[in-house]
Amino acid sequence: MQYKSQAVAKPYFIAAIGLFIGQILFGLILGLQYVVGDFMFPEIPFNVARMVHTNLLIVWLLFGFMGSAYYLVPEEAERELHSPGLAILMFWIFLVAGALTVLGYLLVPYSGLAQMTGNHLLPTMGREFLEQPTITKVGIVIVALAFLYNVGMTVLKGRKTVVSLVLLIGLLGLALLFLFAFYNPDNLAKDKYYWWWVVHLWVEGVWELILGAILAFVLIKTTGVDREVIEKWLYVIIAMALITGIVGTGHHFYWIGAPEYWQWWGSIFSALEPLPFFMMTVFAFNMVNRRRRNHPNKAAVLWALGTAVMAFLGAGVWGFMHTLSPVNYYTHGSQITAAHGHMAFYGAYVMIVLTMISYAMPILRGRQAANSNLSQVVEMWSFWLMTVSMVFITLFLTGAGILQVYMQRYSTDPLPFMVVQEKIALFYWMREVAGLVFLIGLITYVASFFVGGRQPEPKATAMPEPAAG
Amino acid sequence: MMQTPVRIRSRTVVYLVLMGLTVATWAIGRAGLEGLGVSLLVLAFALLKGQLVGDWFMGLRGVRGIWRWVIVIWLVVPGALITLAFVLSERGV
Amino acid sequence: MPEGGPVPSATYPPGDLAIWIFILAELLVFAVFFAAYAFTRLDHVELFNHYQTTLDSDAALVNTLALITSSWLVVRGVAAVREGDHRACARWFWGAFGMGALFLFVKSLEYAHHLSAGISLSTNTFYMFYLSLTFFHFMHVMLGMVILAAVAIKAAGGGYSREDHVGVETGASYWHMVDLVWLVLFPLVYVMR
Amino acid sequence: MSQAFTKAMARNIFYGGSAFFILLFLALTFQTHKAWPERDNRQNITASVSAGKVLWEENNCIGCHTLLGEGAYFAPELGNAFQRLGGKDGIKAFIMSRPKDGIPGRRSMPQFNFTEAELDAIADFLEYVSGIDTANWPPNIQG
Repeated sequence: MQYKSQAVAKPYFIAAIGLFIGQILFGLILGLQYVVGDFMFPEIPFNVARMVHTNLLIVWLLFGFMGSAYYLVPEEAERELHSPGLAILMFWIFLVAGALTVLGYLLVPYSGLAQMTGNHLLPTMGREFLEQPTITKVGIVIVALAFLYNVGMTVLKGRKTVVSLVLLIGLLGLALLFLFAFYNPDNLAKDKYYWWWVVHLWVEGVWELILGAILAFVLIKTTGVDREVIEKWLYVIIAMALITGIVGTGHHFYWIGAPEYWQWWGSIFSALEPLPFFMMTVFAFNMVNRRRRNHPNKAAVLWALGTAVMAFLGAGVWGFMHTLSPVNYYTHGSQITAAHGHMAFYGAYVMIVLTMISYAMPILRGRQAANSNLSQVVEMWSFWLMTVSMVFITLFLTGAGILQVYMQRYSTDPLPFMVVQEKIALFYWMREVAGLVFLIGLITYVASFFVGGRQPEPKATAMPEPAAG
Repeated sequence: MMQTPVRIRSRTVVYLVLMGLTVATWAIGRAGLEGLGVSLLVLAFALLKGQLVGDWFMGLRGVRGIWRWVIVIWLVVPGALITLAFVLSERGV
Repeated sequence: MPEGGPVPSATYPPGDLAIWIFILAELLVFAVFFAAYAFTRLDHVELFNHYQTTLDSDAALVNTLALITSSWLVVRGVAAVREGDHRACARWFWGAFGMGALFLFVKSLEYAHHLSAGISLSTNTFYMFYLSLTFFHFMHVMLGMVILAAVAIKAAGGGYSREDHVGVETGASYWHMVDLVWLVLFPLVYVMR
Repeated sequence: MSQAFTKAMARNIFYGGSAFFILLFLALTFQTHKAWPERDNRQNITASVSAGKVLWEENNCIGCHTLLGEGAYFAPELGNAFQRLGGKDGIKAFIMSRPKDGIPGRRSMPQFNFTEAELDAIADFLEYVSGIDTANWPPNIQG
């Protein structure tokens, strides 16, 4: 570790992994509820379990992003963090607020939680992914502001690199766009339109900047390729992401009361959204092929390459599949959407956070650059278990979705929703099994932190013939 | 970067050809001419103009490899699709 | 390069390659829009042919000539800087900028006319395409003019030389793209029927 | 490639391109605001509809259902529930009839114990939603 204050990243990463485990457990409950409808009913109804599943995902990814920023920024800025104390304070505030919110979801009926937290004063609850009580949302804003202040001051006072600048722009956009979570008009068409300014412009906009910056940082560190080259690519990729992604928001405006020209604008621009992800894949492999040395942390390199591939598959290919408005007319709000959502979130954002953890955690735990071979082998096993099972989850949901679309939407004699759900139950069972494998992968991942701790780390080796920079 | 000076005269000839084809296109529209043949002629003018801009103004005629052909491809592929659509519409499909 | 038989020598087109990646992305969008226009027209031939006659092709002629002229002025600007005359380069680029301004002025008159007639993107499919395509292009003209002005100002201040003028070629390439798109857009939307 | 393609130009394209497309997006959003009055059924947003929307949110209905195709995919689409369930009375009867302890082995909506006024508000809200112009989505009554 080059700077003492980078250590504040460690609790963030640990919390992220902890919440990740919670997210997956609730995912398994949901998967079972899909096939055993009364599982845990009425104690934990589906909507509560789903809210916990999605909210934990968002919160642990935010923990991961913040931890990544706290690790990365001092090293890029070449100075200590502006205020490590503030970072630790914010960690506890965010963790406690997050835990209280989740406990509220689980212990109090949702309408009771709305009463307790005064939702009537500023109603923002009860919209997908934004279910948090208004007070929690205010807390998120405060934590985000303190975090941005801390990271921003560090960047301003230190060396300004493209990586830290892009990361900062992404995080700033994340905080600003979240403010639309407080806008909740009675007019449902408007409500939905601006709801997407948070949801889409996060995951298909500013989060891609964060993803790109973290990926660039890890590639600079692990491949030894000239920073200039990597930063150039980073700019081109994120430029393409915003050029396609901003107007690409239109692919959510087809059927929610917005005017119909969005069907054209949305289709054309979102059809190009796979481009930045494709460029990212090419970029990552290119950089690894041009590496000047073999970094001892092979697991981190594997995660980085995995992110590039899976983000392209999940966000790019699975997104493209149903983004054109004539296709989306039939697939909108079906299991196809769920399939895309799972692989895109895993491939792009879960994996980039795990990439950063994989790179930084050995150093944060006092090693030179990497875990022992044994620990890395276990970690790479977890990579394959989780990634392959996620591919299968996606494939099974896609199968379910295709059948659902055909029976419920496309055939000449459409069947009711619940009838169709029973007919495709086999796919949901297979998805649940794949989910169990994912959990085994996750347990393996956690285990990798506890094995081989006393064994030496592998040595870096120089490439026999460094490729031309 | 190319250090060779640009010969202005040939570019000016190209410029005049572009202006002429534009006026011709406009006159065809103004005269109310229509139908498949006319449409495809006008489209051909447009593709030729595009090619002239790509080659002489953008300087692609001095480039080798794939970059030499990007504008050509950009003109030919949409041009073919537009042609197909207009042929189909003429047949009343 | 000799004028008679061109001897292709460069590996990359003039200007910074990054702008060419951007140009390709933009051209791709326009290409998809053009094809979408043509194939949507298939289902609404009568409608498209009817509303096409409500457009002002004289204004479009002026605009096409303005853009072609501006492109030629930009070519002269690039030629000037290759001779080392950065002041002339700035003048040519300002000329192209003026032609761009003329384009915006004429196009704005057309838009004002449509607006007063109550026409919007939601009026019908033809106007949806006409307004989307031309407005998207309109914004490109504005962006192109910003780039032309930036290049002209830097050139006037001696920021480019015979040896180092990649910036001029980069701006020129972008501007030619704006022209190129209009050369296809004009006949497709205003004339072909 | 490294010589032909500079970091400064990539940066300019990032800033310029982003600004350009943000402006374009705002222009299209402006157009959307102009088009909404014709499409979003705003003239039918009564006090009861607003109250129904709050109830919809405070009971996290979106956690199982979809509304105009957005939400969870565990329970039926409700954008056209007004038509599918046979108007306000059908909606109210369905919500009231849900068993408190669920249905063994099957998915079931919870019993929310709504008052008559609350049931009216939710039904009014769903009626309002069914009047939004969604470009003919969903493809059929099954949602």
